[in-house]
Amino acid sequence: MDFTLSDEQRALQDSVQRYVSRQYAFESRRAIERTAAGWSPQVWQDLADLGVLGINVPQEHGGLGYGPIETLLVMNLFGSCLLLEPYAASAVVATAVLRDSASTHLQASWLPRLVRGEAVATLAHFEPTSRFDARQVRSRATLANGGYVLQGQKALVEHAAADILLVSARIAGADDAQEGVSLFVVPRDAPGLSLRSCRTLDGRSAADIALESVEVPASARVGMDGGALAVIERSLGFGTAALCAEAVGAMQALVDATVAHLKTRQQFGRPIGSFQALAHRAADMLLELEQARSMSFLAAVRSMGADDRERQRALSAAKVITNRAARFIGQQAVQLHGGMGMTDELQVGHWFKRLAAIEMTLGDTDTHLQRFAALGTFPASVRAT
Amino acid sequence: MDFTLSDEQRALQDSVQRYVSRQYAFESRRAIERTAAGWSPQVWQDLADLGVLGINVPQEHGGLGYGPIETLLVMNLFGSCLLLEPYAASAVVATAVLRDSASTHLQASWLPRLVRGEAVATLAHFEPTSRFDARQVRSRATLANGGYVLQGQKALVEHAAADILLVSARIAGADDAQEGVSLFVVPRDAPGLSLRSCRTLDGRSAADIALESVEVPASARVGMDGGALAVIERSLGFGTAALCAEAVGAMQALVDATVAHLKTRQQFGRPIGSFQALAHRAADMLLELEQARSMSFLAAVRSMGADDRERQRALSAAKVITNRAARFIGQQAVQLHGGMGMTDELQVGHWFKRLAAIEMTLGDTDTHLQRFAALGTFPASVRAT
Amino acid sequence: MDLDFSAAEDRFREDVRGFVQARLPPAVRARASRGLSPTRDDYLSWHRTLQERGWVAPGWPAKFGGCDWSPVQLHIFEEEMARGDAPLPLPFGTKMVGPVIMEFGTPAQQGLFLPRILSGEHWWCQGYSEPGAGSDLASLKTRAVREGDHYVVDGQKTWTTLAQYADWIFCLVRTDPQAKAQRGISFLLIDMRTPGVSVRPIITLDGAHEVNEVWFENVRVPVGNLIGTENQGWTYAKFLLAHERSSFGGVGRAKRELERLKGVAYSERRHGRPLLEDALFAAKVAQVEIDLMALEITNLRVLDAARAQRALGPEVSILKVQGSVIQQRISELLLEAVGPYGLPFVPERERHGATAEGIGPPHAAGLAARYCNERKLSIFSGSNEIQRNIIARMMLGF
Amino acid sequence: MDLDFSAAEDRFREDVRGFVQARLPPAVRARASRGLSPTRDDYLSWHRTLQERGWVAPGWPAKFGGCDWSPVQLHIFEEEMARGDAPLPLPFGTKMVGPVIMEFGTPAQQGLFLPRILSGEHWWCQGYSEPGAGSDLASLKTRAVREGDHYVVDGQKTWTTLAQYADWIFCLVRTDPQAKAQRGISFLLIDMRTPGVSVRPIITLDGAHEVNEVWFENVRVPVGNLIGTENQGWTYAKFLLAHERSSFGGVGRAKRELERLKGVAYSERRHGRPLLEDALFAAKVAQVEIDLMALEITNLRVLDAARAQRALGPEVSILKVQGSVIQQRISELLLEAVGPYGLPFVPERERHGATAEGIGPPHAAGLAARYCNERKLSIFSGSNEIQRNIIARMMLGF
Repeated sequence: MDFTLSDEQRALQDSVQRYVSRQYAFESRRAIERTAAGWSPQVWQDLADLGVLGINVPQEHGGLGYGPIETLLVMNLFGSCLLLEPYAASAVVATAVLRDSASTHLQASWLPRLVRGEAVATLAHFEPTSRFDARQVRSRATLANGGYVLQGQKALVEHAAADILLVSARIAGADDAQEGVSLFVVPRDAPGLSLRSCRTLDGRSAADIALESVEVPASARVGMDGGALAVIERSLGFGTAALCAEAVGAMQALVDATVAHLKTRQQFGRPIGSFQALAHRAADMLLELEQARSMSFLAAVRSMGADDRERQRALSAAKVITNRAARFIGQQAVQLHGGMGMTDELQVGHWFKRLAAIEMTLGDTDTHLQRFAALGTFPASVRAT
Repeated sequence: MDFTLSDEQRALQDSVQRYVSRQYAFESRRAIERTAAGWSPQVWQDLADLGVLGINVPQEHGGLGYGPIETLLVMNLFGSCLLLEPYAASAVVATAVLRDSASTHLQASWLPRLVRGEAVATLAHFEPTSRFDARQVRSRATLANGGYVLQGQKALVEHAAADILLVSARIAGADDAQEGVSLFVVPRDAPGLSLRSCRTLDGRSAADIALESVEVPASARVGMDGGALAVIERSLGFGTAALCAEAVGAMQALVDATVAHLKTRQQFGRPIGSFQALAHRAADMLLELEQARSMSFLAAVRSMGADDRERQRALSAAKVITNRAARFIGQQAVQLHGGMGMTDELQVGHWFKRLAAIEMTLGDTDTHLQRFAALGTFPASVRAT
Repeated sequence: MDLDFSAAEDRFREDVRGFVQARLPPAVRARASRGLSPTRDDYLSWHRTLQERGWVAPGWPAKFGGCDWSPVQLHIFEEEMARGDAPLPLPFGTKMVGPVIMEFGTPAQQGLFLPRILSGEHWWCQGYSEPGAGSDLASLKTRAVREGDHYVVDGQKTWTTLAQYADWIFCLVRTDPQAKAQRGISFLLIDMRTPGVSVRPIITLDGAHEVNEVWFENVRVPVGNLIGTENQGWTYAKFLLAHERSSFGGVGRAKRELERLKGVAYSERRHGRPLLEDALFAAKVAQVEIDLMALEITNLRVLDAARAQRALGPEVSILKVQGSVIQQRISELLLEAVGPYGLPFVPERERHGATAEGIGPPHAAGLAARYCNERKLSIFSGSNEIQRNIIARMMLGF
Repeated sequence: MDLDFSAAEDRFREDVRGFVQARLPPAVRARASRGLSPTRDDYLSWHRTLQERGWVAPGWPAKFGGCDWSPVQLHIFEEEMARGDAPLPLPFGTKMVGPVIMEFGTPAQQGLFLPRILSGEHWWCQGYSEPGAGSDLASLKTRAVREGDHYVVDGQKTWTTLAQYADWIFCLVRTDPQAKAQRGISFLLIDMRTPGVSVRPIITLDGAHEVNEVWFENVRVPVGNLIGTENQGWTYAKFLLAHERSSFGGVGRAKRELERLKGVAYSERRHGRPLLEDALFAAKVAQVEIDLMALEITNLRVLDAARAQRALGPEVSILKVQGSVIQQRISELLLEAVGPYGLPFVPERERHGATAEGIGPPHAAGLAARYCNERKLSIFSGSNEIQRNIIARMMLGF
């Protein structure tokens, strides 16, 4: 039982902290958001130079060989500065998929490039009808000419402008069968692959993807044929933990901004923080934040666990707590800022929107609450009999 | 659309108000609660003399021929004084059953005696396994010697010390079939009928009842053989509306007591009501109270309605709002009274307990929320197609 | 006690419903059903249609061009307008400055302004809030200095809804800088085309341009545009506040949105079944529907009491709090209903011209923006915290 | 960062669990599993059993008879005690007055009192609250006037937990009536058998006799029973408050009650299926279980920080608020789980002797009383409103 950080972890935290406070102030972020691409390749390169793109990559492929705890530390900071670049999509989820199941050849081709910032990867797994259920895969992969032909649709793929997409498709089984899903590395410009892009609530980009007879070689397959769902689910778990940590960073920023506002804003001749109902609201925000922070630790640690049930329960619990805290803190921060909280001009509304987006990403509250309950232990009295 | 009361209604309200404020102050109630019986036949006689036992009885049987609105008015007052006597059980639910479905002979035998306070009646319908589902009836009635023999169990019958019990039992059908339930007037001292009594959370009494070969004549049957469930359900609806009105009376009393406490109790050199968080809590209590009051009106009016679906939806909606308000106001009244709110000495705790009991009576929140949803209208877009 | 509408009221409802169905342009209805706010032209054309029928300001006395309707009729009217996706006439002319001019204006002011509110010639906006004075109106700083036949106005108003379209603004201005708090404030009508008036958009977090800053720099306003007596503006402001609140609960609009929610939740699928049949989601929809039932009855109770007392009491603060909470709750559930397809985000101004809705099901478009936009409901027009102060003070005597 | 317990800590947990299983008398466990509070004899006999093992005050330094355990060990110890249905040693001696005597007492006081806390010879109670001073301790009125070698104490304390069994009471008394607020208060130890001390029961709304009024009428207390310096009592009281709070979250107890809740909800049937499988009820149980997971980790974080700083910070107020809310929530859900059989109500004093549980399933007995009783958790030891004041002031700087 130990919540302290190692010296290495502190050093990592400090270097990223210094970078984002210098380079990613709110106005810089606005400028990046306003570009057509909506993200900054320069920032991405800087992150590569800082080494953070290699946090989840083994040293043999040029990474730092770290894991979820270090990911949590940088995601805290990225939540606080509202990083637009696709860190969780590429450097956490897609990286984990390649690291944990790709062939040596694929790993050697892609992981070093991801670490150096030369390529961005994203997982294209969810589909228009899957809602939050990772098992729903209707896209199909058919063997042909020693390779595969992919057919189907992918939904709301984060940062679909990535260089490579990790596309899941079914080789066998019913639409929601656990077995029968394979995964392929597909270049974004592969013939037959088309995107419909949009901006999302939080200023990022996503795309629905159509796969029309997209041909991929057998060597592009990631992991066992038909057995990809396990590694996908596990990698999405790393993504969930990262998302919880990002939310904590954004919520901490909102609590800080709100407390500062309550102390400075005057109304009826006194700082509005001297009104007890508002001070208590701020106390409740802090309380929710601290519960979410606790669960972000649990999510990071358990995301590495070998016991699937315990891992999934912890991740679902963390997402439930995070989602609830995100909604409460987001809404109350806007509320306590009054009219100013409603404006695009203040960062408050942007944190609010990112938190709302996090609620809708990788499982909403009901989904995780029900998964947690379904994985629940029966009472000891029942277990005993 | 009119929320005003008629002169007659005002007069009824005034006379009962005068009576309870003179005769049913908290100390008088405590004395009644401490008696072995736990209720006062004298108070019951006084209520008969005031005419209120006849509110739901037609004039031809000596009653006032009023209905749910007048019932609401007196239940408000009974909630406020925490009346222990079984008004809703006898003068609302059991009375409605007899009035709406008993033979002329049974009506003439019993309704006038109920009105005059010479007899008390109660419905013995729910069973140990029925939870809040009125359709669950496992007790059986078998034809024998031109009459019936009853066998089974009844649960938590309110004021089972009544003179007559209206006992439901199944002549046919599965345990939860809508058809096949009959209803019988059974004297409390009928051979084979035994009680296990207890006090309830709110200082009242209830009993589980065992029916072991209880013989009743055919003339004791209330309504059509096998068709009693409809009138039982409808009468329980009148009871639900009455309960909502009683809760409003108790909640109003708690809001008044809490506001008075907040204005007088000093802490840190000022009345604690000057602390904004506490004043806002009181405002929220008032808000919940007014929503519950609105729904108690709706419940009373709709309980008479001919459209079953609309009637049940309104009653379930009213119970959901009432239960939530009862919990919030009850808990917050105790909380805002601090330690004193925890004592048996103050009436606050007794209102709190009665409200908690009301939550558990005639359907808890989840039961009614789910019934409401199940009776829900589909969206117009779906209805149209 | 009778909770049903009378036969006459039912007939009246049918009238209104039929009128909306017959006369609302399909394009306006289509925009509303896509969750878009009415455009300037939508407002104006519908205003003129209502004016033909004499229904622009039906709460006004007949002698000023109103219908003398009862509070219950007005309630039915607004409910049917919302139900039919018709733009609700903006309140600034008909419910705010209009009643003030009727009560406190000179015959000349009445003759000039009231007909033009009805005709739609004058689009009004409200100049109350200032950057330093959100809920605390008494601390406002915009000055008006008398110079001969004019007041010279300097200062800044903010959160001015749709000021970009407005012809006139009614303002609270400080005419006596020495006087404390509410004293020394006057109520002034200002032509937005007067030199020195400028409007700067405020973009809200949903990307919409709905509110504005209005700046006054050496703006010369004829003294004839003063309402009532100088330095008595607070009296008129309070009168206005009491009138503004008659539809505070937003019941009609909430009913419309609830219907939309059920439609979306019925067509969304979870594990192959309609989301509306998922136990948890169904319970949430049921709960908000029940809350709305209660609010509607409370609203009718308040209207019934107002009929007797000819004034709205502090109970409207209950309607405001509960109404905003319910509308916000529905907007949350709408967003929850579409799951991940709540993410795509197109600001309203870009959706107006678009032929397609971007990615995701069409019913999901705009839900995230709506959710963001509706956070304002518990902030503007007196935040819910201020409303709770009012309830505690006025109804509980704290 | 490591959220798992060390192998040594796991072994320690096994030790404690084995000890409780082996040594807790079955009758004591049976009463607890029926939801009854421990009797006086349950407390005392278990106290003696713990004392044999040296575990009465394991947080104390070894030189005073404690075990020098780490905060994590103390956490595990209390969790296992709760899990095994063992009575938790009352905090008044071991966690409140004991540490004060260790820190500020004279060697004579330490020699007299500390061994008797450990042996169980002295049952302590706490004399802080007064009728006029609930959360506002600074306004207390009980007076102590020096007369030669004695203080003469007059006044009244209230909400004194289990004073009916207590041998000694530690009190805050006013020794300087001129001094303002916290100044002029002293910390005094009083033998409950001194003439003039009387105890009057307060019956709480669940019918229990758990708290009392303690009256002092001309009570002569030797000056040797003063802790530290006259008029410096506030210093010692604050020290005590900081120590009292180490198990504020009640995690161990809440885990035990959650397990009970699942057992009850599994055996209750709704529409023929276990209530625990009903979607709405399952979601409520899941939510409180998740909240409890978060609280446990926050609690461990606070203990981890305390290990470094050797003191508990204001974060314990978060534990207090969230811990009370979770425990109250579990008691609500237990009552909901049994449906109408939550109604039967037998006060605890009548259940102790009874052979049967009255009507309804045995697991339902006492749930209503428990629900009522647990309302105290958000009131006593500093109400949740006071805790929020502390969070706002100490952690947010308001």
